[in-house]
Amino acid sequence: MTPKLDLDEGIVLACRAAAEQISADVMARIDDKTTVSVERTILRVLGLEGADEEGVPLANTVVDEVLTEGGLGRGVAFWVGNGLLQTDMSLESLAKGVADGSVELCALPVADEQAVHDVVERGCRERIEELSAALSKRREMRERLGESTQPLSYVLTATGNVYEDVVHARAVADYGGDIVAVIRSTAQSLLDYVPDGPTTEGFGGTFATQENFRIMRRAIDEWSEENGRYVRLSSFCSGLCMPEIAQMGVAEGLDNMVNDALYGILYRDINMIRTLVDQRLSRAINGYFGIVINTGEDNYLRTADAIRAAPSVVASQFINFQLASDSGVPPEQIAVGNAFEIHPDVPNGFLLELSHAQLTRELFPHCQVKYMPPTRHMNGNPLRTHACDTLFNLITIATGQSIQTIGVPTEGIFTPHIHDRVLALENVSYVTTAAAGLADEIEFRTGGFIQQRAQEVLKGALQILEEVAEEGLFGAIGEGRFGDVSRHESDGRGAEGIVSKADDYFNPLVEALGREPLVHS
Amino acid sequence: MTPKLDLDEGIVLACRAAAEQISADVMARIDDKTTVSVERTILRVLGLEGADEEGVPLANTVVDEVLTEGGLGRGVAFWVGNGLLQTDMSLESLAKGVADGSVELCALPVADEQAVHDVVERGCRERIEELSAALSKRREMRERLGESTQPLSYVLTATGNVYEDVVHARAVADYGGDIVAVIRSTAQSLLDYVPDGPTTEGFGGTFATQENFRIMRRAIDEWSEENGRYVRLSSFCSGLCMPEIAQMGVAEGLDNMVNDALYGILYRDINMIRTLVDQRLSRAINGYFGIVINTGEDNYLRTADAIRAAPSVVASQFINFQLASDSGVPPEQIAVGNAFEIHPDVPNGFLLELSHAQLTRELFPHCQVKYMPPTRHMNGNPLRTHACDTLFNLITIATGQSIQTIGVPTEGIFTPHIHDRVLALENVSYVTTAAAGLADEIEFRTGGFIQQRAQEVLKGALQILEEVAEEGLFGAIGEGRFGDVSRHESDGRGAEGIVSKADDYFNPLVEALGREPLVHS
Amino acid sequence: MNPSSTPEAGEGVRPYADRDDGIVQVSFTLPVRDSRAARITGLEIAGQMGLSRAEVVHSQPVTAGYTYLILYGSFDRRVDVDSIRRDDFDMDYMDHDEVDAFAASRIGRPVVVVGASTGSDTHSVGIDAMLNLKGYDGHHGLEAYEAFSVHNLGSQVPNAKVVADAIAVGADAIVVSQTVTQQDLHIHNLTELVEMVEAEGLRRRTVLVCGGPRISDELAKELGFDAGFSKGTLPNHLATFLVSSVAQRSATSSPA
Amino acid sequence: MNPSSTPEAGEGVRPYADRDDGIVQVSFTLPVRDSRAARITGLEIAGQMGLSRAEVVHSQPVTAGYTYLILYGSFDRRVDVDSIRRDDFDMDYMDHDEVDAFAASRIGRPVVVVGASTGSDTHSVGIDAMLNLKGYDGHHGLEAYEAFSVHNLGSQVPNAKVVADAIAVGADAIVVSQTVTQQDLHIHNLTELVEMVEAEGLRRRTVLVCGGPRISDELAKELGFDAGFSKGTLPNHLATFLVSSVAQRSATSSPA
Ligand code: B12
Ligand code: B12
Ligand SMILES: Cc1ncc(COP(=O)(O)O)c(C=O)c1O
Ligand SMILES: Cc1ncc(COP(=O)(O)O)c(C=O)c1O
Repeated sequence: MTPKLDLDEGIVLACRAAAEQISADVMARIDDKTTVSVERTILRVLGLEGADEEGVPLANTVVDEVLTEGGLGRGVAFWVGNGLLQTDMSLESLAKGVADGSVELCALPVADEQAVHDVVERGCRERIEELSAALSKRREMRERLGESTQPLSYVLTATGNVYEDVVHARAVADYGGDIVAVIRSTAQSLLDYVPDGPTTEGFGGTFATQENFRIMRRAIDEWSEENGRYVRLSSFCSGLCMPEIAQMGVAEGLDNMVNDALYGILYRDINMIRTLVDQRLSRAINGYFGIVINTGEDNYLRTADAIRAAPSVVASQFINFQLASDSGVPPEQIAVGNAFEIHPDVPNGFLLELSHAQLTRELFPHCQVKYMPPTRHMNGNPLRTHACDTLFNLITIATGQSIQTIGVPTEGIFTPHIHDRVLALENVSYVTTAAAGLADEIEFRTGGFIQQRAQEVLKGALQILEEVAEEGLFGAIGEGRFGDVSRHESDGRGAEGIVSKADDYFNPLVEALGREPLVHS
Repeated sequence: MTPKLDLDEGIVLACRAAAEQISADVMARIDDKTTVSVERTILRVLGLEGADEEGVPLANTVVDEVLTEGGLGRGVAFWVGNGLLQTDMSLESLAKGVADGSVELCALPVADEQAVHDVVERGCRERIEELSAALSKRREMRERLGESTQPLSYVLTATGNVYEDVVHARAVADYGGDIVAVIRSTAQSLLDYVPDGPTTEGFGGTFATQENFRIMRRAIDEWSEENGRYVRLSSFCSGLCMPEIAQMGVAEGLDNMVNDALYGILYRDINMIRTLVDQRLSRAINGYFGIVINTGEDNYLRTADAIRAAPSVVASQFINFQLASDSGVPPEQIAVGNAFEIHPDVPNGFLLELSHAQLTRELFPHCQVKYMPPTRHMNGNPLRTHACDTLFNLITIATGQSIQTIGVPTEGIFTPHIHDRVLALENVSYVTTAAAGLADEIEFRTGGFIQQRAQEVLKGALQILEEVAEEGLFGAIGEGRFGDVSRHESDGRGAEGIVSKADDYFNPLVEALGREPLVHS
Repeated sequence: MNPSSTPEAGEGVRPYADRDDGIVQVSFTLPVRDSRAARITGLEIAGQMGLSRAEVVHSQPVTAGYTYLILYGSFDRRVDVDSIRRDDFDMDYMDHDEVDAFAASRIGRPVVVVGASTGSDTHSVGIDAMLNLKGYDGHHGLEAYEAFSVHNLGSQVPNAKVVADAIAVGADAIVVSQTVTQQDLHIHNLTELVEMVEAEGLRRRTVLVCGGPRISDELAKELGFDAGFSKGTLPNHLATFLVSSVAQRSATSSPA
Repeated sequence: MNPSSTPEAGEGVRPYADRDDGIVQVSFTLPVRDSRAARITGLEIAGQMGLSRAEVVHSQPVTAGYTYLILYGSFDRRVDVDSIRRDDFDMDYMDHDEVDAFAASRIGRPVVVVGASTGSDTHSVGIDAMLNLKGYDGHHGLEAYEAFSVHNLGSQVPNAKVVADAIAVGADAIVVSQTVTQQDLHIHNLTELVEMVEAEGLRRRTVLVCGGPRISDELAKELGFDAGFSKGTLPNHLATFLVSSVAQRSATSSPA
């Protein structure tokens, strides 16, 4: 795509430099912390699945035990590795032993540290190879069946019942949907564990469980094979279990993940250290295994004014990008977010949106930019929403977005009914076909409204980035710089799950992921 | 508006020249003809309103009597003028006398020709001055209250009941509609008389009667005064009574008229000589009194393929313009028509529409180009239609159209329900506001798809125009060049109402209208 | 077991939105000022329609004294769809060649068809799509078939002329199109045609078909036609119906 | 006489589309394959809704085994809108200054308000719009009023915490927001709050209000609240209701 906004490359570089500093700062501040979720993820990677009768996952039982015993600073991997060596049990039996009290993990004799590390590292490498092999197969399937050309349409299902989600997902695929994302039930984010098994009750979404992932994946793969087009599956690495969901996603062959660095802090009131530590591992996993991650700047425009907040969106895109990058996600796997959220009554709102969308596209040429539909100002009138969605779809294609979450006509009322997505996808197909070549055909007047606006927003973003680099990301969040939401380091949920690493902290996963990723999408 | 299509001015001039020749040809061929409708119009201008108990308008009774008596070649004005001189009756009494048989108009002694001409010409001039005075007042009202900025939205009501139309028109005005057009009942076009009085039954529209015009005008004026924005009223000068409707429109203060030269021929199967003679007077009247006329090229795209037929649309715009111009309509009062009718599934259809709409705009810089919404491919799904209407609205504003007929979501189903227009107008307002400055901001790539398409269509139009200039308009219509509909000179309805002018043919109206128009819009 | 909530065969169906929840959308304008009273009147109507848990999700003034409402509610009854499926339901259509072959072997002479868009209806695209050579959507019209001899009278044709011409050419079938339906114009017009055909004593020997965007087979039969065709009709659909009907009539009438 | 067909007062109303014709639009998905059977089942449902002359104007497959239908039909009964209009119907709201003046003279102390978006609901924009200084649509929230002492607990607040805090600060009013309504989550959550307030013996002395895009006053009352507020609510609406209710309670309780 030829650039159209006449941006000052110097400002872009300065933005990147500021973001690098902000990210380096964050990484330094969280480097000595681990979390219960990070530790549970290690166990899951090692192959620990399942839950006890009360639905408490074994990974939770083990990590909680080690936490209670005060040993988590050394890393759960150490204790489990030691347990494996000392008891000669399988990981699952060991965990069940912890669950039923027959094994006191932290009270076992301690074997040679190197031996413990070796056994866990070996297990970890083996599992990673297994996962990588499965993902290579998936990549082959993707290539064999082929995907739609960009923009890929990203569609949420949200029935609460995974088996209904399958029906709804088929309708999505039938009408050209490219990525199905099962959004999660309202309650899940704040659960400090991942529910187990298939679920049929949920509110505003369906629980993300490994079994639910499996059920959806199977159904969508079936559809893909039958219809000769690969449809992707996505979920949400967010809330108190970010890295665990990432691991589950990899295990079940998901292709995409919504995986923002700050969403949990701002919109779920999760403690910021907790989220930043968790996002790092979740992104390392996603990065390594070729999962495309989506950031969530769109949310800011739902709580702050879309015009005023535009520079903060761009600033956040740079930060989110850098944090992901520093966690090991390659640019092609980072889909930075943006949204069409200016009030429909604003004069020249369409021009502003065009400018903003083009700006994201030009600032992140190697990223899969993701564009989100109008929701905030949508009301109970589906035709009004549909008209806004039509212009949203037009900007998507006119600015060459890579992924677009589709807008549904009942956006202002409820999570979509089965036909609402179909009607929405027809709108997408209509606009995307009718305006297929638009991006190549139109130009913006030199020095005109659209160019000027983009240049202004970029300047505003640089100012924010430089100020944030100065005061640090934590302080900036405290000031409500993003989405007009203010959160403080000492507040928020899940802080009790943060643990300082001891000097002998051991985490075989981070090390293993440090190598070159095996799979790229 | 700065031109964007890089058109070859030489081709444009050649098109105009060919159209001039075509029009001159037509004028020559119809110059010796008058029609019953033309003659009735003279009586109406002279002030003859009303009908007998069976609903037969007095104008019809008188003209039919003269026709039967074989005197119409001299012009009804002569016989009536003579009657007035001979009987000393009022025009109305005279006509009633003809109706009840008490006056034998063509059997009266014949007065001095000059004296007859004088009395009628005086009457005619007086009435024209009266009408002009009323229209000046209207123009003042329009200026005092002010109108919306262009594009003006043109909205049809079609309930069949004029009193319901009033309710529907208020809703239209409330939601920003600028021109209310009461479309006519299916049966009216082929009636060789104008029904009389208020009507409450009609199919697919409401009869155009002078009383209905009055009722609507009063209601809309009331709304305009109450709300401080002038709303226009429009109707249809088409069918077998084109010039009479024009006269009635002037008398009742209408602002716009759909008034195409060929529609009746192609779509109502009216004889071509009849229509061409009738259109000439109807347009002379509209031109003189400052009424804006709309042509109907949009219709071609409903019976012929919109992409293939594009050059014929442009050719017809030139012809329609020239015929109007040669009948005395100034360019600012000619709204040449075009429509958004490419099938929604056509790849790059939006770019084609953009190109076509911009082409019309650039070819007729002094005209009020009128843009018509998608109808042909609209189906029973209102959301699909609404999405198409959204892009239609966008092209309207992006190409600087002057008037846009709005598309309603139920276009593919029925004439709009009261809320359908409201929903449609909200779409129009949304797009028109959000993209207000779009036309000034976007440019088309030099030598790109949009420019090339426009240039091709223009070339195609020139070829058609040159061929039509060669073979004449009548032959071209016979070949189905417009809308894929073929009609022949000898066929069609209303031919029995064509009369050859005698050497002493007298028509005071045409002469009176020959002077400089008094009112311009 | 089907773990989604879609009902099993025989259970009867109801609307499905998020799951088997009966949810329907209803919208209309009330001649009542935009007010709480308008919304409650809307809910009252939804209730009378048998909708439970109805709610108004949108209301707006249309003009003074009129309010547009959008409601959702649950239709909780179930309808037995199995009893609705009948045998003659979805006809299997022959293609062009099959029709011609069928007519050649079973009828042995061209089927004479008179067609028009009738009354004051000027919409000719539908009837032309059925009859003219050019046809519709890449399928030739009946003029292209050997099986038919076609008389397309065009549009705006009075019923009386249709009937007179049918008599004149000895039509086996009269096929008419109706597009304008406002104030039930099509009903009046189609009813008039049936009455005229009956009055002329032609009904038994003439296949009578109508079509148009808002004609359904049910409506057509109710009005006294043999069949009705709506959107999506292709010429071979009509052709199949005509040759089948004519063949059947010959079969049942010849032994008599 | 009104020459349009709009019914006169007292006549009762029905839907109005082109005229007084009763026409309504209905749409839904059926778990039936796209077929004539699906369309006829749709018509059967429309019939059971009391719609006459129903027709399917659109049908399309949603996915294998599911069909989306759009129908029109006439609801011919009339509803007596006059009997629906009641006195307490459209409240006259005081503005900011009026509320403060009213509270000063009639209550004489700040009204203590505890507010939250409750349960697992993270949507805080609605409750913040009512309570925060910034307010909504250019109107300050209750924090800006002298009449109130506001405790906004934020979002995702368990009902138990709301009640505990209300007791702790001696709240005159509890005002909660609910946005997520899928599978009736809001109903469960609001019902739970009412039960807790009652269990704590606070119901009589506490004004209980809920709000949200899909809360209606009727629904709120049904669930045991004193009032419910929906889209379009401004802070002064809530403020008016709160000071009026508190003043009335003091008036009725003080003589006792
Ligand atoms: C083209 C068109 C016109 C053209 C017609 C040109 C012509 N020569 O046909 C023109 C511009 C002249 C026109 C005029 C009018 N139109 Co018109 N027009 C349309 C339009 C855009 C498309 C119709 C069409 O051609 N469809 C394509 C054909 C192929 O589809 P079809 O007719 O449904 O045919 C298919 C089937 O139904 C079936 N079929 C049809 N007939 C038959 C017959 C048989 C025997 C069989 C077996 C099958 C069959 O097979 C066909 C192929 O599958 C529609 C809007 C729309 N999208 O539907 C409005 C529409 C039909 N028009 C409408 C109206 C009101 C009018 C006018 C009356 C307006 C007025 N008051 O002036 C006028 C005048 C008409 C009159 N006296 O009848 C309304 C009708 C509303 C209603 N339900 O009552 C519509 C729906 C637009 C609207 N929303 O207002 N129109
Ligand atoms: C902003 C928003 C979010 C933000 C919320 C940020 C925040 N801090 O509030 C974020 C992005 C975090 C979010 C998340 C989710 N959201 Co959300 N969200 C919205 C959105 C776009 C706007 C809501 C809003 O702010 N409206 C503006 C305010 C001012 O309006 P209001 O709340 O109606 O308030 C007014 C009145 O109702 C009233 N009022 C409201 N409360 C009260 C209280 C009192 C006492 C009174 C008197 C009056 C009153 O006064 C206000 C002013 O007039 C809507 C879509 C839409 N257009 O409605 C979806 C929407 C509400 N979200 C939805 C969903 C499903 C979710 C999720 C559950 C999705 C998921 N599974 O992850 C999540 C998570 C949530 C959870 N646990 O609750 C659905 C709800 C569907 C339903 N009916 O059940 C919607 C409708 C979108 C959709 N179509 O799917 N969301
Ligand atoms: C960036 C981001 N993360 C996560 C979510 C959903 O998160 P959760 O399931 O944690 O509520 C959303 C929902 O919109 C989101 O935008
Ligand atoms: C150019 C033109 N003239 C006239 C009409 C309506 O004409 P009538 O009332 O003669 O049927 C139309 C309707 O669409 C039209 O497009």
